[in-house]
Amino acid sequence: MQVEEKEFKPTIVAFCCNWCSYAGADLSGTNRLQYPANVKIIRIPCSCRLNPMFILRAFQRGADGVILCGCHPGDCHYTTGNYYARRRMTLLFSMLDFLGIEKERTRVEWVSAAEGQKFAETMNDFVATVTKLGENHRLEDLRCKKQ
Amino acid sequence: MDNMEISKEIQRISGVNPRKCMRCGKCSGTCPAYDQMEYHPHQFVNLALSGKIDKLMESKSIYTCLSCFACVERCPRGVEPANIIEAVRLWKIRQQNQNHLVADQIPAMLDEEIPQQALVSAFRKYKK
Amino acid sequence: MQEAMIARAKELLADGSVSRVMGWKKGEFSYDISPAVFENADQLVDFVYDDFCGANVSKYLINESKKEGKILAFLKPCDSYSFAQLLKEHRIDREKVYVIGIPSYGKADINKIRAKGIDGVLGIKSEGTDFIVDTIYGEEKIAKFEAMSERCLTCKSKKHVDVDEMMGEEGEWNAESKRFDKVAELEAMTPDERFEFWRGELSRCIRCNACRNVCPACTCVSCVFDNPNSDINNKAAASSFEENMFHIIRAFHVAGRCTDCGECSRVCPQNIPLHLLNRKFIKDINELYGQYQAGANADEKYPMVNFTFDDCEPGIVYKRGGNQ
Amino acid sequence: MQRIGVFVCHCGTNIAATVDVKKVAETLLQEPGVVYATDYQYMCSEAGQNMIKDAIKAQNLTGVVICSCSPRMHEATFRKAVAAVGMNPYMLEVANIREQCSWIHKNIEEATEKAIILGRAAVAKVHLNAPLIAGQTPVTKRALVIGGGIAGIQCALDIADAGYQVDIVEKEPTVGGKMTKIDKTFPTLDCSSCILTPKMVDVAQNENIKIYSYSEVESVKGFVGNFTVGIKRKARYVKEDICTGCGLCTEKCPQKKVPNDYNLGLDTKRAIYIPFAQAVPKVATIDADYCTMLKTGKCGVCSKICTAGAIDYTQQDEHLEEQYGAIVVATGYNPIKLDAFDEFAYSQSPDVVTSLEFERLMSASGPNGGHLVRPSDHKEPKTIVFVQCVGSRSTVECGKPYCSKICCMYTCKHAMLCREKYPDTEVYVFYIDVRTPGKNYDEFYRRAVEEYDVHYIKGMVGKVCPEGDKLKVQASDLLTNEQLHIDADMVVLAAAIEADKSARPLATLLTASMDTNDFFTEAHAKLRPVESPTAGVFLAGCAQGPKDIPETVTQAGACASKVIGLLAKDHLVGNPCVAHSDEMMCNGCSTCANVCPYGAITYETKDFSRRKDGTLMRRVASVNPAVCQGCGCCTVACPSGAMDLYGFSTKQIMSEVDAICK
Repeated sequence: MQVEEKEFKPTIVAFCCNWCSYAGADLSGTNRLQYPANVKIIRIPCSCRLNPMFILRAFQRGADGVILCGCHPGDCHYTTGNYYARRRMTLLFSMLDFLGIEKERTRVEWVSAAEGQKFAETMNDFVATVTKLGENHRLEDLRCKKQ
Repeated sequence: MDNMEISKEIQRISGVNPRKCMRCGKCSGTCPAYDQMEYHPHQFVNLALSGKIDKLMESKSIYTCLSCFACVERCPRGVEPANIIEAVRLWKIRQQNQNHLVADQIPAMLDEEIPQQALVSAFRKYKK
Repeated sequence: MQEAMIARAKELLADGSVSRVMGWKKGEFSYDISPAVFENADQLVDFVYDDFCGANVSKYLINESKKEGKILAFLKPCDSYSFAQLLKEHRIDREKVYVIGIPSYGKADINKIRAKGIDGVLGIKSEGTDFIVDTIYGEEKIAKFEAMSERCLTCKSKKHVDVDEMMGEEGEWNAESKRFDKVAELEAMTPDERFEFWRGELSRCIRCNACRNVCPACTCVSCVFDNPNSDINNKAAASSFEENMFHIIRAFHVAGRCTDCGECSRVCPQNIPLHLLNRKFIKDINELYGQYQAGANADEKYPMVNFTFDDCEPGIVYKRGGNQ
Repeated sequence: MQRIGVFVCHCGTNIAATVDVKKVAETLLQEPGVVYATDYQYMCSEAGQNMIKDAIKAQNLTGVVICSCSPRMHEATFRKAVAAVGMNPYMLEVANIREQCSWIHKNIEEATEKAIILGRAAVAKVHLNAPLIAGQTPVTKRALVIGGGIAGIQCALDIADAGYQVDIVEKEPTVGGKMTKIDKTFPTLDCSSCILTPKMVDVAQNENIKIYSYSEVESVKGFVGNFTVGIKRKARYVKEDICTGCGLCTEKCPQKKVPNDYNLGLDTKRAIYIPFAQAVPKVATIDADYCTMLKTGKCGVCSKICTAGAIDYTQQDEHLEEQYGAIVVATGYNPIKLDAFDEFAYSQSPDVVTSLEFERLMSASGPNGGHLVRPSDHKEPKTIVFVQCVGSRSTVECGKPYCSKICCMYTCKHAMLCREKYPDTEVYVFYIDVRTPGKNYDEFYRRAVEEYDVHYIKGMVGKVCPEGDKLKVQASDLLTNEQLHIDADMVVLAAAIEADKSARPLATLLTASMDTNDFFTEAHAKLRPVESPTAGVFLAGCAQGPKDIPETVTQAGACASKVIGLLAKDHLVGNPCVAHSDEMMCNGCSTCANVCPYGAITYETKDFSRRKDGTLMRRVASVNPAVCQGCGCCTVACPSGAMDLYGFSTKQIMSEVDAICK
């Protein structure tokens, strides 16, 4: 009997701000630039809408990587949103690292509405990184009693 | 070390970032020893940036600089040209260990009159 | 000290400048001390202030300052930081509180005393570098550095902020405090070691909410974990989101507001070093955004509601800290 | 439970070629709450839209999910369609299965699976959607222009032209601003007053424009379309409506030693004064700091002499409140103080002047009637040295890090005028770079060099020493690599310009954001350059950043058209996807207000008393939906989760996350 070897396909959640990165993602589609299908995008109004709870929830429900894309600093549609997002994510990622979660599973990239190319490249790179790390278990069961 | 590396080292020692210079020339406009110099304050910065630091090293200009710090005081970008000169002078001094005291030679040259303190400080200064 | 405090409290009650007193009283055991409000001079017989009085009373002042009349509060240095932070968040009506700053030279940790085999504790007093513990078996002497709680050993400040009056001597900010050493030690481990460390610690959590209830930064009228609109108030399964992420979210919510009073770890019945999570945030904030002490400055914006145009990028996390 | 309809679009073959649309529709029909699912060639076509409308009616749908192209493309189209049959437009969600799925994937199986997941996330979100109704607020059809310089004047004239009322608040006794002080304008060299004065007269005579001169804004409440502004009219001790502007008092006032601001203190005026002949309004003003009557109660000359009886020593500051729909900030600039630049001897020698002072010395309305003489001894200067970038492009403390933009051109103008009027004068200009982008600007600069023989020297002046009646100038010439020593008669410093000091407190009143240099920031640096991020606040002139007259006028015009666009509306329809606070959970800690870029959050102390607990007053946040733009920053800052965002609620996003990670 042949054992079916299943290739690991990570689940990636990408949060994109409505004004720059979501449009950048659309542009990479318009230009037919490929990136893996396991990236699923959630539209949020601004990177500052990203509550750390969303990231933790995604990991807890089985995501293997979470990426936030927003306007470049200085270009935020709401002028200052991404500056706050930047601080929040820096501290959150540092904390996750502190808890022993692989830091490569989380990422922030600034992608403008014109950077379709960058969006696709970023996603390809991120998927490759997370694929290498393998499945995420740590955030799923950080507090689970030891067996 | 090649010139570029030495330039980098000079930047490190002096703490001067020559890229901040916007080439206004105010440093040379303000320099009281300008006419006695082969290279002028704005050129110090440029030489440190372009890696042609050897020219400055060999020039007497580094000893004509009065270290009055007028250029440092007036530079609108906070570049501090005089600090480069300070660093180059220091560099020259550090290079001198090549032709200065080697411990083995000391006994033969030793003059009983030399205070011990002077010897110790000479070693400190020229050893590496 | 205790007698002087009671005397001063009586004075203030008598002349009508305050109508209540916030302090501490004994519980079932002498080391089992809890914050208490005394309504009149007679009740002050129960007032106690000794080396077991580690509890931070600032949180109680939120509700107390909403009541009629002024309350007298005795604040230790760390309580005063929490108090000032709460003022900054408009949680306490400053007009309704009369603050007397009292020095604190380090409080005893009953667990450490017990670990030394000292039992049947009846009371404690300070004598130079030692604690003299009164027990049913007689007096025992124990060196302070062996019996003092961790947060006091790494005390950040013996100086108060915002007091109306000082009793005893005002102290200094302690720049030499080693409070981040343990965080640094963890940072130096490999991610696997860190993960094992935290898993070992956090798996003991019984979700009793003691840390949340005692924390002077966790003062929400209603916690996000009790908020039906947050979609995380799942009380059922042990593997629920809330169960797993509680401590990360709690630490994040108090980031920049936590004064590092250490109450969370003091009250944890499972002895989880929860303060390390908060200290990690404080350490990161200090290193990335400049030195900041919550509560120290009434006008300063706290780091999570502030930014500079050239803040570091989140990618800095890949480069710094941690062993990889 | 919602009744959700799912509509999957083929987009010709754009989607259908890589996504099995039938399978997507079939699978999504199995989702809880989905009662109808179908697919169609072109959902956005009229037939497609009718299909949606019919299904809503036939199936009694309460929510709709469209799996199609990006919501940035057709969300508005579909919202309109569902609204046409009575469904709330915010009960619709679009799953992006074209740009973010079919176009980027080749494998049909993968793409179909992803499309299903995206559809599932949209369905999960629609379950939590609630009907949203965009708020409407009326618009007060009147604009306020703060600052009566050329920016304010132009903007007010353009708005008034469109038939709307405009009030100008100017802190000086007259409108006109800096341009009144300028002699000639580059690059045409026409007389500044000659082109400005007619505009000032227009402003005075326009029925739609009201000028509050010698006044300041002291409070701003409200939001776009509905501002209430408190204006302080400073006491000028002259009844504005009675004074005829005859000027007799300004000649008879015995207090002659008042520094004349109009000439930047280069000469003096009387304690009662009209700034200059063309002032608007042409009304006298008493300088209370110098008036003997106001200080000692003994004088009253002006009152005796005024036949109209306009003088009123008992006048008090007046405080008004007015309603406006839009506010234009045109607070302008000032040259920086040069006291910290010792090397240029500005405070040591009267013959070292700033460019604006030089402008007055050259002007026919200036202290010397336009005859250029040195302030110290009134001799004609024979050698003049101009120094550019004094304090501009400087990262040290006393300077400004930005380029002041106008200095290159006005210095060129000054140099040219000197050479033209006094050909025997030697003129040196020390420059770092000569920046002349602008129509006919570089030609103008070349003329100065080539035709007027102005000595342009690449280098900077290091120091200026007054010695005898000369100014010893020591400078570098970087091109010849030598140090120059010039004996000058006058030195003119092109001082950096900075935002007016009144701008910072005004920004606080308006909750408009500013950069670190105290210039107002625009809503978008490229695409919304005349709007402030605070809705209803617009920017004109140097308040936003250094600019010259043509640019200022252009910007003021653009600003006016934005204001007109706002005032032309009877109602403002808001974006319903705004933040809202649950006051039962709110701590009143101000964290949300601290991160709100729009100042949309205010606090009030509310009574939460319940019988059993006695009185309980709590400070709680409330969001003004007309001001909130819906970024959601506050929702994350809020520790208790009291703050949430309509349309992108915490629960909705969580449900999308769950649907995707399942």
